Amino acid sequence: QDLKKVHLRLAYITGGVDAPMFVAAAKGYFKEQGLDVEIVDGNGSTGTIQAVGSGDFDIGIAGLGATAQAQQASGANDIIAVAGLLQKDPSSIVSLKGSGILKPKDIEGKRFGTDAGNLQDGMITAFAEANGIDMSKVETIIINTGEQVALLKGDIDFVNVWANPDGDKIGKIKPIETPILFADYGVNILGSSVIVRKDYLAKNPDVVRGFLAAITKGKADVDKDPEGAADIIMAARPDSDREIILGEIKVMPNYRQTAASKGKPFGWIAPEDIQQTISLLEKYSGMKPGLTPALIYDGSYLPQ
Amino acid sequence: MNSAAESYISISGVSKTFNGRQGEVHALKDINLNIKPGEFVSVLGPSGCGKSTLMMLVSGLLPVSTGRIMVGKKHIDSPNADAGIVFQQDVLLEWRTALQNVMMQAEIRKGDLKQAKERALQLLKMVSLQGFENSYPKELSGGMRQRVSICRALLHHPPLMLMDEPFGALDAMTRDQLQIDLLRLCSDNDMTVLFITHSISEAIFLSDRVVVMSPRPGRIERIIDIDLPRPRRLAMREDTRFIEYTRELTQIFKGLGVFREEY
Amino acid sequence: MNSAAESYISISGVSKTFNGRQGEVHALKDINLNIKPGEFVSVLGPSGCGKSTLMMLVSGLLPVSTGRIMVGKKHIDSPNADAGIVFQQDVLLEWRTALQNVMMQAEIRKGDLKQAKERALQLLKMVSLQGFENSYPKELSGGMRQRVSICRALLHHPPLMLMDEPFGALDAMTRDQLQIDLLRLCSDNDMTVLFITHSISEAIFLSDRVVVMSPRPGRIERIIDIDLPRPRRLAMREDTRFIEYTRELTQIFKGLGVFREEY
Amino acid sequence: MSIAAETPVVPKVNLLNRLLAMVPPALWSVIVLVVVWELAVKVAEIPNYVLPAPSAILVEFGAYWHRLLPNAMVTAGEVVFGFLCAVLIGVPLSVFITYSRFMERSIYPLIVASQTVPKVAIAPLLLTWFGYGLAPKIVIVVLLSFFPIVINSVMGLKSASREMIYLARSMGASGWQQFWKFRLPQALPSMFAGFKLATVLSVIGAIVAEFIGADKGLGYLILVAGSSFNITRQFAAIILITIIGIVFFMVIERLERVVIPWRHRGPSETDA
Amino acid sequence: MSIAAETPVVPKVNLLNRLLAMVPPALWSVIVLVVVWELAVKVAEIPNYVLPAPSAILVEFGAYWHRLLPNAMVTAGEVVFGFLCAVLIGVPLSVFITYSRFMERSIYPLIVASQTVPKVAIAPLLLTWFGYGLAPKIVIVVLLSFFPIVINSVMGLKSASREMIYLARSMGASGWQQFWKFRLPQALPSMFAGFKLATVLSVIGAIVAEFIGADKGLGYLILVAGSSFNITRQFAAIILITIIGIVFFMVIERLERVVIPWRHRGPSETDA
Ligand SMILES: Nc1ncnc2c1ncn2[C@@H]1O[C@H](COP(=O)(O)OP(=O)(O)OP(=O)(O)O)[C@@H](O)[C@H]1O
Ligand SMILES: Nc1ncnc2c1ncn2[C@@H]1O[C@H](COP(=O)(O)OP(=O)(O)OP(=O)(O)O)[C@@H](O)[C@H]1O
Ligand SMILES: Cc1ncc(C[n+]2csc(CCO)c2C)c(N)n1
Ligand SMILES: [Mg+2]
Ligand SMILES: [Mg+2]
Repeated sequence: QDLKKVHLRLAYITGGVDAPMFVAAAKGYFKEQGLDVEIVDGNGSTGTIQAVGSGDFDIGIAGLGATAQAQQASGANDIIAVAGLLQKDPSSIVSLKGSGILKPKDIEGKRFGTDAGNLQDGMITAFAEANGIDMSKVETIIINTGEQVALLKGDIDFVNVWANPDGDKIGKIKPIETPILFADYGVNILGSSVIVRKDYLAKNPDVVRGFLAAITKGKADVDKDPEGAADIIMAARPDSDREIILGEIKVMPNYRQTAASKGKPFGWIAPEDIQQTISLLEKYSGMKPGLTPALIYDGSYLPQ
Repeated sequence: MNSAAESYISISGVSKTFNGRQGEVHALKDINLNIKPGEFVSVLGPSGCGKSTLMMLVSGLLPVSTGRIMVGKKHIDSPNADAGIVFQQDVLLEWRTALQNVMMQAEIRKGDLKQAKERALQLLKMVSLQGFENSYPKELSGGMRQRVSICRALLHHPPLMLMDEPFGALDAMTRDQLQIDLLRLCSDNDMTVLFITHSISEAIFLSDRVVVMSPRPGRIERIIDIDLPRPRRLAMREDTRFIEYTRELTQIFKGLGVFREEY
Repeated sequence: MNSAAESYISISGVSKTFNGRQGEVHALKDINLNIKPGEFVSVLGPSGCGKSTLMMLVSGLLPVSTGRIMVGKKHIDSPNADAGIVFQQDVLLEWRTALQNVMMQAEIRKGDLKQAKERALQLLKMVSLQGFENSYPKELSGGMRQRVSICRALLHHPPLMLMDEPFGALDAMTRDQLQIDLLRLCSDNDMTVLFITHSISEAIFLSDRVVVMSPRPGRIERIIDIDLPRPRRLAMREDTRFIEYTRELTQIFKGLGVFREEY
Repeated sequence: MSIAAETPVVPKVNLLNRLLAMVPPALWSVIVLVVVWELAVKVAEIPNYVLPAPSAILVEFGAYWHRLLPNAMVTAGEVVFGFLCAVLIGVPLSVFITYSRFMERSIYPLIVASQTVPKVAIAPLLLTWFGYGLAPKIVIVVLLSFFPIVINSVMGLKSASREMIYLARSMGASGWQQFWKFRLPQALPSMFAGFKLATVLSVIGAIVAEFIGADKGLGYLILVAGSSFNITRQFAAIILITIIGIVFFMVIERLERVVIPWRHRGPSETDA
Repeated sequence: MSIAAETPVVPKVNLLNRLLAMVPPALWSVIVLVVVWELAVKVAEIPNYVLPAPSAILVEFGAYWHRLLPNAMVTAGEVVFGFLCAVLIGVPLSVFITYSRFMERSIYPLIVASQTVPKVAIAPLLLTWFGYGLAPKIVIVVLLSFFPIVINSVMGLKSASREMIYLARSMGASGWQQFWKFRLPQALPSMFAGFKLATVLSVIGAIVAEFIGADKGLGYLILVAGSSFNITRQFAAIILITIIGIVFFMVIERLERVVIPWRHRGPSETDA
């Protein structure tokens, strides 16, 4: 049987968010679609977009926000997303128990530790504006590495990290307040998506369709049997931490879809969500105007 | 002086200027000298007069500033690899034993290494270094190092030997012995020798002709033919003719004005 | 021989063994020698017999294997910084000019640098290096380098001079001149000198006593008192007593069996 | 083969050398690199966001120099200051190591360890100890660049010949004088090789430090540009980093020629 | 001051040295480091997630050695193979640079540039050219470690004395022979200093490469452990990296003694 070789590059090193791909591979769902998928860890959305753009990988997992920026800032208009795997941004305000940060407005007068890139992408500003926070009353300290350590040590009062798994990791060491999700307060940037090059898509529509069908099947299995999915990941990535992976898998349903896409097939992205992402990026990240949802997302390859 | 036609080495109109930090140093000026095949010519002169420089020019290791040097039929405009050279400093390679230093000559020339090794051991024995073949240079005395470098220069039966004060670090007795040995090797192998020394008696004893140089800029002051029979014997040094030559050369030297007053 | 009591240098029962790659080399064996203050003692001996080693022991730069060396009232178990040393190799620092190399002695000893510089220039002039004060070692001839190292050793008016073949690279004339100069400096400054040479006539001309060493393991073969008047003059070398000493020393050397047959 | 001038070079490359010597060689290579790069991007159709063309970078530089330059000054400051600290720490350390076999054996494992520890992993420690300002950046620059200074200085200081040390001792030179007047000048060529290596590592160190945490500097700029996927701007910053590196390297090389005038360079000057 | 043995050391540190020499010095320093570290963590109450105590790391090592070891082998393989490639590239390159002034001037800017470019920035290019297997890791190791080999080899090869080159030419030595029989042996001490620097940089290179993209190796393990906030495991991996570095460094040092037996080390042996 002639399987089509497909190189898949993840957004980051393997995490619970990637479970559908690993399950699809382990259970032969890719093979059913005539595909032989090799899964390779990534080191951030940027690297994955570049790797797909240069043709070194056929399919990639990258943030939709990053993909939009790539088009507008660097002309990566040959890349398109075909599914949204993580539509609700886990980005949140995390603080230690007793910090007094219970609602957005509470960050005023507190110390904020963040990395340069995160600050620059403007979402904290968007969050502040949407919630009437005066950012001039927040003391910002730039730390690119070790902001979580700084939080634990009390050098800073809050950080802007993913509620899961990062908030969980901090919570394992010291109790934290319930994370304040940006997405719950009017600021949502679409996260991990399946991206391909447009010319690859044109030449191999069935490959992409098959791929999406297989991971949709995989995702169903993951939801049914999180433990089994964690075992599959552990078999493929023996150095991963099973407990963390399992935790991620279990919270994933909270982030897979937004209010607008709820009830739609796995991976389908609502146009208004894309529009919000574009608007936020244009307004707060200095993204060039002109991008439309159709230029970065095509949902027609998802299983019907 | 011999004519250029029958000569093996012909040095014509040669001068050499160094561009030192102190400006130009005129080391040699207008040197003309012809040496016949098989001839043994010594160069005598005060320290710093340009003897070593002359040898380096003949070896082709330094370029002349003006003039022309021929060795055999060859115009010397590149290092003349035929010659065997004993440099004023011994230039032993510290990472090689005495024997290995001598053998370098054979390794570079890619001859029969086994045969070369035999000759190397024989030469080292000739200069009384048996037992030190495997010593490293830093384990040898100054004179021993110099003797190793002499063996190295002789290893490949060179038709031409260029020797810069080769016996300078040797005691009178060892020196006598090596002078005899050198003369034997010369006549056995028909070697032409340009020999730099600061010993008048050594120059007379060894040479067919002695060239006396004057100091800066180095010029040829006089050339003396040494009309003593060969083979030379150490006893000849008591010979009246020998003493006469010694006196003559000493006189020439005094005439150079190298000398200040005694106190 | 002098008694140890009145001596400036006293060497008693000294031996020296090197641990080379070839196993042990017995360089010196049972050396006993006393040198009076102001005395000029030369050491003669075949190449490799241990002359340089003896000097290194007296300087305290090498430790004795057995025995004991005293200089002045001091037991030599560490480098003796009072002495002025001329090493067999010239050991000039390539990054310093001739003058700077000489001045090193003063810089280390931290005397009056201006006065030292004056003396340095005077010494360089004495050895006919005027005009080369600012040359780097690599721009100097072999003999010129050696003369710089002599100046360096003399700079600080040392009460003791240790000289290892200091005139080895010099022509007969320059050498004569420097011998005269050295003797003058000795008598002017009451220097004691241990002088290593391979020239019999140089040893006789300069010395109060000549020590003859035999080869490996180096031992003192004979000590000859040179009973010639001071100040010495070059003309004395024609003196019958001088010629007699020469003959005697030559004889001793021959007796050492350094010599093989002539061919 | 011919010995043409006072300074005969190794003959085979002589002619080629002379032909090429008409254009400053450093410029040559840069020109070649830029042309090849531009062509490669065009011909191989490398996407702009993988490798921007030099022309695009130049345009970006023109448009953004008002931010690039001040950030470059910050990074250059860290590089130079960190380098100087590395010299001030590395050279004395190498003296200790040279003079004490015990120091040598005992300290090398620690030094090697300081090199192999990923700096990112100890970032929290550095932040704890040195705060969030300039200090941790300098520490990282020093950590990265002092090692070649130590290794090469030790090698140079140990290469003093036996004879030279005898000479020094015969003059009664103190340990300090032996070091200062004999060993150090002798060691300078090796030390400068170490310094040259350190210049480059200082630059890397400053960027790594800014990656770990900074709010200015070219490393910071690379991160920020990355977060908005401005690859061209990233490369503009990288080019500036490289220029800082090359200029610093060449300054040290020039300094070497001033400090070691007696040392000739290359086989071409064996008889100058 | 006394000259006691055949090999008098610099007197002042003599006694101390002899006292301390009874325990292998390399062990000493490690013991001291570990004890100070353990105490510091305990006394200063440094949280485990900032700096785990050696004892905790040891426990982690015991619990996880079955994964640490295979990953360590992967990294060690990259280090050694990359290092060897760096030698094979760096040494010939240094020969070119030594023999051609043009090469020297023209190629140095490019080499310096190759050093200062953040490796993360060229990761996409490496991916395109070399894929995502072993090859790009080796390339990064080579990129990081060949520079000290080049700089130090060039310095060593250029340090051949005028006299030695005259000797070589007088024998009619070809360029190759001059290099192989004269310059190279002379350059070995500097070259080995370069190799020692390269060992450490190879280790850093392998880790950086694994950070950029890998699914095995100690660098990958650090990333994975970091993503699950397992700082103790990170440090267990870091310790292993350091051990690889130290062992590799010591192997090259041992090799140096075998290859350069004529070279004595340190002032203590000036008259051995
Ligand atoms: N560092 C050393 N290691 C081993 N052997 C050595 C060392 N130094 C000298 N020797 C040996 O000791 C002996 C005496 O050497 P020394 O240099 O004292 O001779 P010398 O009388 O000065 O000879 P020359 O007149 O040739 O200079 C020689 O056989 C030499 O090989
Ligand atoms: N590389 C150089 N640069 C500048 N000047 C030099 C160089 N080599 C030699 N000289 C000068 O050339 C002159 C002759 O030097 P050379 O070495 O030929 O003398 P020499 O006759 O061999 O003397 P010696 O008997 O002392 O060895 C000297 O004045 C010396 O200073
Ligand atoms: C799939 C996935 N992608 C990126 C990160 C890294 N990350 C963690 S929080 C955050 C937002 C800014 O701090 C980012 C980018 C992750 N953990 N998992
Ligand atoms: Mg000479
Ligand atoms: Mg000697």
